[in-house]
Amino acid sequence: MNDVIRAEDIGLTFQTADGPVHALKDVNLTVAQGDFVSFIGPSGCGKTTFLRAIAALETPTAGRLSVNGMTPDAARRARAYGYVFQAPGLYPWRTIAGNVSLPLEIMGFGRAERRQRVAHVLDLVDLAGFGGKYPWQLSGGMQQRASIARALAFDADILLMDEPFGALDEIVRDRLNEALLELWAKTGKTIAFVTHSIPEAVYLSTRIVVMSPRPGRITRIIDSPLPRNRPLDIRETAAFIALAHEVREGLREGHGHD
Amino acid sequence: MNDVIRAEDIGLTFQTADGPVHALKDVNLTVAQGDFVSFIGPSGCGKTTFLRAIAALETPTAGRLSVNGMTPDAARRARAYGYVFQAPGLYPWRTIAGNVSLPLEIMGFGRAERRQRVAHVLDLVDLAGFGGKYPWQLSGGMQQRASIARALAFDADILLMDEPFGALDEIVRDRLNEALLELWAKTGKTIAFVTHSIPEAVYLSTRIVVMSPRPGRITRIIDSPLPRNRPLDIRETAAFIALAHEVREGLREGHGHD
Amino acid sequence: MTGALAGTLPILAVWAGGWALNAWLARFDTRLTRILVAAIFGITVIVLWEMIVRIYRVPTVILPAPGQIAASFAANTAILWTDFVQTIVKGALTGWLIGAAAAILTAIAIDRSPFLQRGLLPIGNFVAALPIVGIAPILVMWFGFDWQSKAAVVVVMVFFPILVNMVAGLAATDAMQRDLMATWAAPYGASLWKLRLPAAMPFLFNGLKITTTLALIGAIVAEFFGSPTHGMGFRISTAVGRLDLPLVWAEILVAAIAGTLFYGLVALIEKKVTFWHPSQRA
Amino acid sequence: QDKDDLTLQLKWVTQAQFAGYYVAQEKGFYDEEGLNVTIRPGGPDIAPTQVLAGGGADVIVEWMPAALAAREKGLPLVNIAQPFKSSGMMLTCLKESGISDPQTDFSGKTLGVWFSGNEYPFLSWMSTLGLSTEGGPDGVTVLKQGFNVDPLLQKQAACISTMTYNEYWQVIDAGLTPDDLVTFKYSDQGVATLEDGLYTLQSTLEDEDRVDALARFVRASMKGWKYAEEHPEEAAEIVLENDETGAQTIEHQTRMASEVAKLTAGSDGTLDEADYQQTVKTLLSGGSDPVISREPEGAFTHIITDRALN
Amino acid sequence: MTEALARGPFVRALRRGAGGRTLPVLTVLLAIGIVWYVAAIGMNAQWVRDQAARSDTELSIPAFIGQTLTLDRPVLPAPHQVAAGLWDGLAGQKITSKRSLVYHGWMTLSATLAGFAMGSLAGMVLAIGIVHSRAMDQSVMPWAVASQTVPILAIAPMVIVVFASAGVTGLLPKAIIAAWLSFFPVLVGMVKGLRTPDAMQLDLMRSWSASARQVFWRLRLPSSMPYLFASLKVGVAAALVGTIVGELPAGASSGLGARLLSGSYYGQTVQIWAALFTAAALAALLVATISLIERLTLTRMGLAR
Ligand SMILES: Nc1ncnc2c1ncn2[C@@H]1O[C@H](COP(=O)(O)OP(=O)(O)OP(=O)(O)O)[C@@H](O)[C@H]1O
Ligand SMILES: Nc1ncnc2c1ncn2[C@@H]1O[C@H](COP(=O)(O)OP(=O)(O)OP(=O)(O)O)[C@@H](O)[C@H]1O
Ligand SMILES: Cc1ncc(C[n+]2csc(CCO)c2C)c(N)n1
Ligand SMILES: [Mg+2]
Ligand SMILES: [Mg+2]
Repeated sequence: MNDVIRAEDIGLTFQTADGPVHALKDVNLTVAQGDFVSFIGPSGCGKTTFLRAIAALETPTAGRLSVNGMTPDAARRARAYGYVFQAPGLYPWRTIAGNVSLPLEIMGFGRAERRQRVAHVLDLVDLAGFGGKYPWQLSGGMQQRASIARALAFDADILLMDEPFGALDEIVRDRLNEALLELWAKTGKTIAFVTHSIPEAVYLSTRIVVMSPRPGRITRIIDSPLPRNRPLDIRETAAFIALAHEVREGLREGHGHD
Repeated sequence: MNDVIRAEDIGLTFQTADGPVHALKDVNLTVAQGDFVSFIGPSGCGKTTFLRAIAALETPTAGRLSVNGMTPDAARRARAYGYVFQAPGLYPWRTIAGNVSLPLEIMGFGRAERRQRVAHVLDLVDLAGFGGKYPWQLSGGMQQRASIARALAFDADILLMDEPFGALDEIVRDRLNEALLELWAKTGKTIAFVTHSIPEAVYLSTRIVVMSPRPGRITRIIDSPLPRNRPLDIRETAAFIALAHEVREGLREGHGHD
Repeated sequence: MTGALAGTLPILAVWAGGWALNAWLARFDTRLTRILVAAIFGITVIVLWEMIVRIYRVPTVILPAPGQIAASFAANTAILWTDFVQTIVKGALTGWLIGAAAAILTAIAIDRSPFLQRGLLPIGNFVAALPIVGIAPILVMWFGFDWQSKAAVVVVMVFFPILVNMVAGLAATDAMQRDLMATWAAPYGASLWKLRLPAAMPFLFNGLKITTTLALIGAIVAEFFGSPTHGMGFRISTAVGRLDLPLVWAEILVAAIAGTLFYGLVALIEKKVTFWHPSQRA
Repeated sequence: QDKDDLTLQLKWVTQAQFAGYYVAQEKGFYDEEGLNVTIRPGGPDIAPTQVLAGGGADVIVEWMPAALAAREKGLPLVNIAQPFKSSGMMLTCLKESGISDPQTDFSGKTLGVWFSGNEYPFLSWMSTLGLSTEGGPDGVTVLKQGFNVDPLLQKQAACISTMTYNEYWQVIDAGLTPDDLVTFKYSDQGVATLEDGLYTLQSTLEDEDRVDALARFVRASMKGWKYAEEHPEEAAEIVLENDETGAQTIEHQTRMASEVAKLTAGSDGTLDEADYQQTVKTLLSGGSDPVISREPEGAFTHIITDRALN
Repeated sequence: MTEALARGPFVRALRRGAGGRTLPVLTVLLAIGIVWYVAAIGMNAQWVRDQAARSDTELSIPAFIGQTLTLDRPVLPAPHQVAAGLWDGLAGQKITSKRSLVYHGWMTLSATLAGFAMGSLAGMVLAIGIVHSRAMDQSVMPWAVASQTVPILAIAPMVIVVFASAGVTGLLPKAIIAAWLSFFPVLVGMVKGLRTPDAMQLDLMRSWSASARQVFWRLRLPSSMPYLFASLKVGVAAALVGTIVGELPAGASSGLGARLLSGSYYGQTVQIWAALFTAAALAALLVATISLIERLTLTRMGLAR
């Protein structure tokens, strides 16, 4: 069986001073090896929370969640994840290359191997030549790309990406979307991807999970009929537009007021 | 003559420790009373800088810039501008109503008048009932709307909006786009608007200014053939799609490497 | 009366002149003018001091003139040097180093235990606000009259401010930075070395800077409660008794110079170590 | 009717060492002389000479060595009266330290000394003994003694400075017996200097009104001293009432009052010139580094006491 | 059974304690207490042994320990001795009595408050000047640092004499020393605070063409509040230190510093520690008062969360 992520009746409630916040409720989802799953839904619907639960950064308060057949925490300790957060989260006291190399140091890669991998992933995100700069010397978009490179550097099986391209302009975004698909095709990684952009979700994913808030639950799971190999102009095809329409419908449904 | 903004051969160079940064070069643009001008272009191309120059927050190092026939600084002192920054920038020690009322206090409006205006603009951005809350008690999107209300409160002739809807999800964004168009139609304000989103630029503007970086210059000025009255589904019309295509072309042109 | 008035005028004139010069210089805002402005301010104050002492005939036993102080400084360099070594090098510096090291190690030790943190921090905060100099007589009683007791006073005085800052610093990593470490399954040592310690540096240096002046004060004051026959605190109290006020002020001058240099040195190291922090980039 | 204001700066904290002045104040002797006297307590690091020079006091209680040293520094102090006839200074040593003869046993030992202008008698004594105060086998190691007798109790010093009326008894109170101790009085060693005299600035003496007020002050003060000599218990109570720190005990102050009485006995306030010469001789004899370098002139006057006693 | 216990109020209180601060703080205090007792026995042992040797008596271990904890002039008094001294000083006397720690505490407190008021006011005024005038920034700031390296505490007695010569006596000289020590943290914190508004907030003000005064009152001052309070807490503690040291060797006759001195002079360690703890309580009280004002102010400003 090659289900990588299996969530059964997941619920997650935060205890806050104003009472409990139900971030997730009755979430069921299985993700197979090599899937590219996008999560889309209004702000505050629990997308980040779900990703964090998968990475064992939060613990569900109900239901069962397994990753690669183990608990998320065991998977975390087995270093199964590459996580790209909503903000770059670079360490300001390290250069860009130092940041990318940090997880490699922690995982005990040798010096030569590290150097080679860093060069490779920086090249992948178009940052070759910026390795010696410090984070604050780069624009927001470049920082975000550096943080993507960092998550790619150590070849985790599962990539968790939380709105990684939110801060980028459309052209750069297109280019990175293409690069990501290419990487995915080449490595067969399993990717969970959060976005606010319908075209982006449709363009990238094999499955699109639409969520609605209060409490966060899954309202639709849409399997993409698009082929795995997708040039950029697939976005002008009828199949693409129809899919986008379906996602928009699903979103609008979940959107009550605000 | 009713040219509100008139820029002739504007250049703006920042002196930094690493040498000069040419943020703007040879920028020529005239904006007439009641225009809705969008600025679009890759990150770092000088959009914000140009808006700031109009508002007399930066001083061009070359060329002539006039606003309502005066210098930008005179216009600033005549309180011609409502400025919405890229981030909400609310004052955390003031409630939402207090934030919106702040420019009114500074401009010496009376108490009753202030109360009435605050209520009106909060209603306009769908925040009626949230006046008593503090900024941190609101979601990012709501904060951004509050900052828009603040810029609207004192009825400046010229609205300068720097990616005001960047932090919002698509559905909310649509709703606010509509509301902005309505307000514009009703008041006849002149609006300068920065965005990263091509559909947004096309949907809102009477003119679209496409910029390219290093140094920031205008590569195309596209006058919109769309009617002033625009329902949301105008976005599915051929004219709209053609216009969007033209803007994308313009953008791609300016995009060298990175 | 008119004499006093006539004396006031040149004083005001010098003040106004110095200020006007500075106001003009400050407009340029280069590295050179910044140093110049500070220097001119200092020189103006010294000139005013000299003028006031002379014009109003302030007795030397009350306030010596800068000229007399400089003369005494030049004539007593040997004494001043011995005192400097005894009080600042042996007392303050040793104590500061020991105190800082102890505080840093303690902070790291309790960083792993939230229980200890919650227990120690309020107490640490409280002790940091205490008039610690009050225990100087006790420590002199415990550690003898030589520099060891001065160093002990300094250790106690600097320990808690540094501890509190360091603990706050170790906790000051942001959630995302910690979550990243978690997703990489970083062991404790790695997250300490690669995340917590670097992130704590701005806080640590805040504590270190505050305590430079505390260390000097502690070492000097402790000498009032018993000392060998050299040391800055000893010299100050003895010289007052002998009405040798220029010597007293020469000692004060030494303390001020040493303190400023000490502070400046720590600030310089801070700049090197925390180059990445926004406050250093401005 | 108008009274003359006078401020008296004491050499040390409020205690029976200054009983005479407090008695004169409380018994109304100053009042009777038409004086309004303010008594300022001193402290370990208050130099009365500096207070006088700064104009913070009209009269000070000071030891003669400090006064003469200040005079050489150019501060024209004048002794106007000498209520203390004898010296109460001594060095108190632990018997176990093996000191029995100052001539031979001090070298290599650590001795506690008061500074802030009180070190002169000690320095003179050491130089008459030919001992260096810079440590080493042929000298003594000097420790700046703090406020209390702990260095002796903690055995940080072999000997410490004590006054017959005060610190010596603190050592006893702390639990040591006289048998555990060896004491050396400065007067027995021939290096006695005059303590607790009244001093004022020369310029003050040029003002006839001030001279008159000072004469009345000395008269009333001596009356206070004589009263205190006869009624040590009452004097101690008066001192206690005036002690704002609330730290003194009646036992200790009563004992101090009786001991001080032994030192003031035999003085009517007039400075005995022989005592003065002895002090000056001691101070001049300081070997390479005497406390004063030449015979002082005009360092005392009898004008005030002459007037006061007639 | 255990289930019920686990849900019982006691256990819940304990848990809350462990999650909160009470329990950890109590634990640490207990540990300090134990260390203290052990230290007291150790440090007083020498004296007890010497006394026993002098009087030629043999002491049993319990008697030995008992004596180390009940000495009249201990090197380190035991906690209960200090507590007794404190109780006697605070409650055992009329508060107007010169033996009352309340009386001395008040003397110190009043000078501290006066000095703190002067110091923090000076700090704030200078900070406002520095933020508004570049000349002041460049001239004053470096010397403000230098001013703190002057060992004011060491020359406190002299300062007091100098002021006395100018006719200033009593509370004021101490207060001036306190002010000297407290102005610096307030100055630094306030400058930092007044400069916290970010460029965008300042630009907003500019786009509304607000006057300098409006920018100060409506932007700079409110945003400096958290910094101001943090530094006021440091400042008030510094003022207390200044006052005590001003009282300490300078012949002041009342106040906690004078108690410390006279306790030290007469070797009454219990009195020293009692005065020290009173000073500690005073410091805690002052800091707590400022924290309270801080919370009230920040809550009113909506800054407390
Ligand atoms: N640590 C927390 N404590 C309390 N509530 C939380 C916490 N983290 C998240 N929440 C709440 O849980 C809900 C889901 O939050 P989450 O961050 O998962 O949303 P999201 O879908 O990622 O939104 P966005 O698109 O804005 O990033 C929100 O209502 C949020 O307020
Ligand atoms: N204060 C400044 N000092 C130096 N360089 C600056 C300054 N402000 C902006 N720049 C530079 O000027 C250029 C234009 O910046 P600007 O902020 O106008 O870009 P933008 O088009 O608004 O980008 P974005 O879409 O990311 O907001 C950039 O290269 C930027 O680095
Ligand atoms: C620090 C210090 N210690 C001692 C004295 C000397 N002194 C002068 S009068 C007096 C009273 C004796 O009981 C004493 C001890 C001093 N001035 N300063
Ligand atoms: Mg999220
Ligand atoms: Mg911008």
